[in-house]
Amino acid sequence: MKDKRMTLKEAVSRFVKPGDNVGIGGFVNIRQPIAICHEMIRQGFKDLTLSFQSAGMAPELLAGAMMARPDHCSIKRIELAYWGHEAFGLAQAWRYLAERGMIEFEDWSNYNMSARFKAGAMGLPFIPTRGPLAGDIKNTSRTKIVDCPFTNRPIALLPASNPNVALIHVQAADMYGNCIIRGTDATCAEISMAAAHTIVTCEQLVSHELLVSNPKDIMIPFPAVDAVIHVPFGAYPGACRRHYYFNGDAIREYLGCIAPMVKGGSADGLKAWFDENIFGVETFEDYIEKFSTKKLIADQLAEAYHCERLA
Amino acid sequence: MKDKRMTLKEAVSRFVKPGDNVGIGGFVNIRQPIAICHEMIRQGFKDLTLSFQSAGMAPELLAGAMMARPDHCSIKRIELAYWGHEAFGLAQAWRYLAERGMIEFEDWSNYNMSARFKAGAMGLPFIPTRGPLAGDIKNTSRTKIVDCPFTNRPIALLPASNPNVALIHVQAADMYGNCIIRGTDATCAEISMAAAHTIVTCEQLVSHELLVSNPKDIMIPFPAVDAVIHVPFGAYPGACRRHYYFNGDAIREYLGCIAPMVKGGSADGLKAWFDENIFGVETFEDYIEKFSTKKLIADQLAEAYHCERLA
Amino acid sequence: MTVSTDYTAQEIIVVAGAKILEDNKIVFVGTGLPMVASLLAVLTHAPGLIPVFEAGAVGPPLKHGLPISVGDSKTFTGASYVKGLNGAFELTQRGFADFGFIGGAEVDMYGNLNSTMMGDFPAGYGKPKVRLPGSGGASDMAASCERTILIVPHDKKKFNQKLSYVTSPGHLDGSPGARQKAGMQGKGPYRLITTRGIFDFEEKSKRMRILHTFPGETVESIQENTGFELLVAPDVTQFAAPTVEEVRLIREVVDPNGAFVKRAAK
Amino acid sequence: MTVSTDYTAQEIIVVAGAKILEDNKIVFVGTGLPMVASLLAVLTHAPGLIPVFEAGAVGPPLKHGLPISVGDSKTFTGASYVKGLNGAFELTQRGFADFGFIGGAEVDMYGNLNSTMMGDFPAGYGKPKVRLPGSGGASDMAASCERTILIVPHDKKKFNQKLSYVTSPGHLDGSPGARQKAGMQGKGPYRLITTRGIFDFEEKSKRMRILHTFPGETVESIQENTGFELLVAPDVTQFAAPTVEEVRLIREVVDPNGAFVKRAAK
Repeated sequence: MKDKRMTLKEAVSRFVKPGDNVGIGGFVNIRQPIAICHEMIRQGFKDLTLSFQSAGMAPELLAGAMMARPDHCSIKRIELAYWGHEAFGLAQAWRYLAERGMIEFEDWSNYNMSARFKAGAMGLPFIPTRGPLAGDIKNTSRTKIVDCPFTNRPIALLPASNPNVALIHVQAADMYGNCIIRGTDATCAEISMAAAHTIVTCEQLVSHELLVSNPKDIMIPFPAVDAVIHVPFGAYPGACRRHYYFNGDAIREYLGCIAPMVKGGSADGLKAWFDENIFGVETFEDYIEKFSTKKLIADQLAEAYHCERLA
Repeated sequence: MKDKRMTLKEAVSRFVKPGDNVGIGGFVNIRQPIAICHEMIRQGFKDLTLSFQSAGMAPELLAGAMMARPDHCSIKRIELAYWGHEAFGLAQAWRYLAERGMIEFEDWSNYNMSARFKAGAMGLPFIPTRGPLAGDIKNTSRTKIVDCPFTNRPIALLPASNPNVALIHVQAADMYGNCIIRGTDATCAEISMAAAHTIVTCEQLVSHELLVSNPKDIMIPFPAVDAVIHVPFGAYPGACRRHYYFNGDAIREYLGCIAPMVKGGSADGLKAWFDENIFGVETFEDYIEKFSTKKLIADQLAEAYHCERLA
Repeated sequence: MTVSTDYTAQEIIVVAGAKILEDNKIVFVGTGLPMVASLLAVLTHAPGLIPVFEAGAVGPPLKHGLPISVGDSKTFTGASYVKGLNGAFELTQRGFADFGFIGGAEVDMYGNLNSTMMGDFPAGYGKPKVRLPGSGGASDMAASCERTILIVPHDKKKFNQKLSYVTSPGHLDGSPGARQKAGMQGKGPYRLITTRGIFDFEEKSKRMRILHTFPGETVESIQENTGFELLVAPDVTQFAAPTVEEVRLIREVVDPNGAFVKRAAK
Repeated sequence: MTVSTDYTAQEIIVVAGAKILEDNKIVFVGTGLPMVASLLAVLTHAPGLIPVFEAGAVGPPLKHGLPISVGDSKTFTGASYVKGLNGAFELTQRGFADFGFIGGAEVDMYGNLNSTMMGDFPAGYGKPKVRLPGSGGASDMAASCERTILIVPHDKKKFNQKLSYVTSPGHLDGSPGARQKAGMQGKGPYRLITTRGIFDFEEKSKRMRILHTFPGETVESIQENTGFELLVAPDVTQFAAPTVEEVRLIREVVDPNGAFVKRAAK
């Protein structure tokens, strides 16, 4: 096992390449790799494919960057089940890019995408599922419907998803890349194991001995991980179990910068948001610094309450 | 969720039927459902199919019962990867029954059987794996080799295994059948979810609130379970993480009762073993009572030492 | 049991949804109004309801109130099983979910749902008129739950003979055994709740059928707002308006922040 | 580094096996002598060895000594990852295991292994002459690890042109790309350790080739005890006898109870 600690800047520049298929961890606005996306936007990216089941702010930031600075950031294709923000509203960038025909996309379901990552993680070329046997997903995706050779009943085969790089935020990791996830695992283990490279940010970077004190807590094993970076609040303003609940105001504020563009409005508000929050700062820590301490503490306490946990 | 507590006698008589395919949990002599097998032998069974990846004492007891009392106990078929006892020796009953052509069997590998249970647990008719692509397992089993429709490379398809009843021993359960497993999960979750019915014995039967205090510890969820029985030492003389290490002497002593029969010797020693330890007692608790307290405590302490756990 | 006089369209949907849920059943709950209805059911007649959320939680007691995401931390505390998405969907594909409870933007007479796109299909798939969020877990629930309960806002433009996109298959073309022939499991759409009433799907034809009209609606007014011919149950009744207590529960206990149940403008 | 004069055949296998293991590699360890050799390697030149056990443990420090089962509690304490069998094998199928370390009862010149049955095949499959335990995880390791290391007791009756049953495929029929054509991954058998020497598989023909003879053996004596023609490496050397210290480690530290390394009768 080797020491995989590095800066976020170094990790992104080493492992995210033009044209990459990027697997995004988390679920909607839970444990999304927000800090990694900020750094990708600062460095710029080209012709990416984004792969995820249900996502919120991570693609919203990457796509917003493409809308604000198309010279600097571009997404070519998206393979997804859902892009939105549940209680916080629709994905404005999704509407903008799709309705203008600016990106390719392939619709799947949450289980379809999760199973595709799982197949990739298992080293298999495909996985059978029942999901897309009827309806139009099978018509707009690479699904193949075959007759099961054992039962002779129809079953859908989905191609594995093996991203070039996985972006994952977790609660705790050691320097070798062993990771503990609290609350939903989402499909983070599957995406990490399926991907050629994995960048992990973590709320806590702890000793190997502490991390493995209950080995069954480890959801992503070290061989699947290439870079480990300690980034507290790395999924903010989304939520991260045991650490902080959603900052819905910040999510809505960002969505509010994109919304006018869906109806043909200018990119000025969005550009200003990026200039202030991403291009205008050196690191994600500087972005977090912009929030009031009161609000950060309130979001931490709300989460502690939901988890029924004493500190 | 409903209360699924009952006696072992009741559980076996309700859920194990003649001709059933019986899925056996644990791995070799770790967390095997020994107490359930004792009760099955006391009640008698007919024409069973046994399905497991690697097993030791559980099938050795069931098959030994068939050798000692063929009128009372019979196994028709075995689907397996490995039957033996690792450091404690070969499976004598396996040699006896197979070399005399007394049972049907289908050889698979550990991953093949685990994946077959997984397919059953996922509600799928089959699962692809790479395991049996070459060699003779594909020739002596129901494996189908097909060309992957996405890569055009050969891949093996294995039929799901959905036992009629699963026999599972776990560290802790609540009355609804939610189960915590420590150490290896083996394929217990998969077997339980694949099976039509599941009988669970547990070292500790605890309140629902305590059991779910860390929901991620739960490996088998209540909908997969039909009967919950509190049986301390339920996997003995095999090992159960956090509770007791192997009693190798007891395993070797039992194997020693069967070994002469492989070479044509009499069944007297084996019959005497069953008369003393199973037919001659009312419950598994009476069998455990035959061990010296000193030995039981030593096996508990050895396990606590391996787990690095204070009581 | 005083009847409320100022309930909203979303509030009667929530009350209707809650009442359809049966106690002690396993319900795979989609995001939005299904979450609100499920929590209301738990707090009223179905304390033993077992919700499943697609991010992975099975059977949480929901003691901390309404989750605002199906992956919300509130769904995990005290849950009986927590894995990730594959865990929840594998359990459902195995057949453990009695109900799937899902929303959609467009529905046809066989209970097929669209939550993907509005526009010309297939030609306009790559550049739709309106791009919706996508299936999420809805199409998986539709394919594998024993029965599904659907919620769709009732609007003539959204109740169509032909959908822009079939995201979550219901009774397909209504032909006998269509779901089983396609390889799916479960009996398909069981109830549809709209802003105008409650519907089932007639057993033989699998066509949408009015069961209950909401206050202020009639069979005729509902038919007028539907883009295909509805069947009418022999014994259509009016669904009672929410009580003051139900509305209070929704506003003060279930969704006090209006996360999903939007407040009427003052 | 005094040379031992009373080591057993199993002890030299263990020493040879340990020496072949490279530090910091991920080794999928089968039950029996591979476990003993792996622990000896950890205690000597390969403290960073990362063992994987098929019951589910990845990377345990093995601080409590030799596991007597690959599902032993000793494999879990301090491990970096613990799921069940599917977890361990999926990780291996994904290509994360550098080596698979397995034993067998019979081997052919291409490193194919049998641990299923001795007798007439296929006619006698249902009633074999000798029924062996079965594949366990060996055939999975053989199909998916990057390379495999094999241990087989060297006996003319067990080194055969044709196996009774191919449990764990090696280089198959030795034809170019045979493994890849069959759909397997990894380079197949890398080393074979027997009671008489150490072998590799010649790169072009994939045929078994003598690399090192154990003390007391010659190329000729080994060939005499082999049921097919062996290739001979250009620079065959004698493998050094275990040292007194190595034998002490095996007897006193690694396997003090003789769980797998049987003591010579006094």
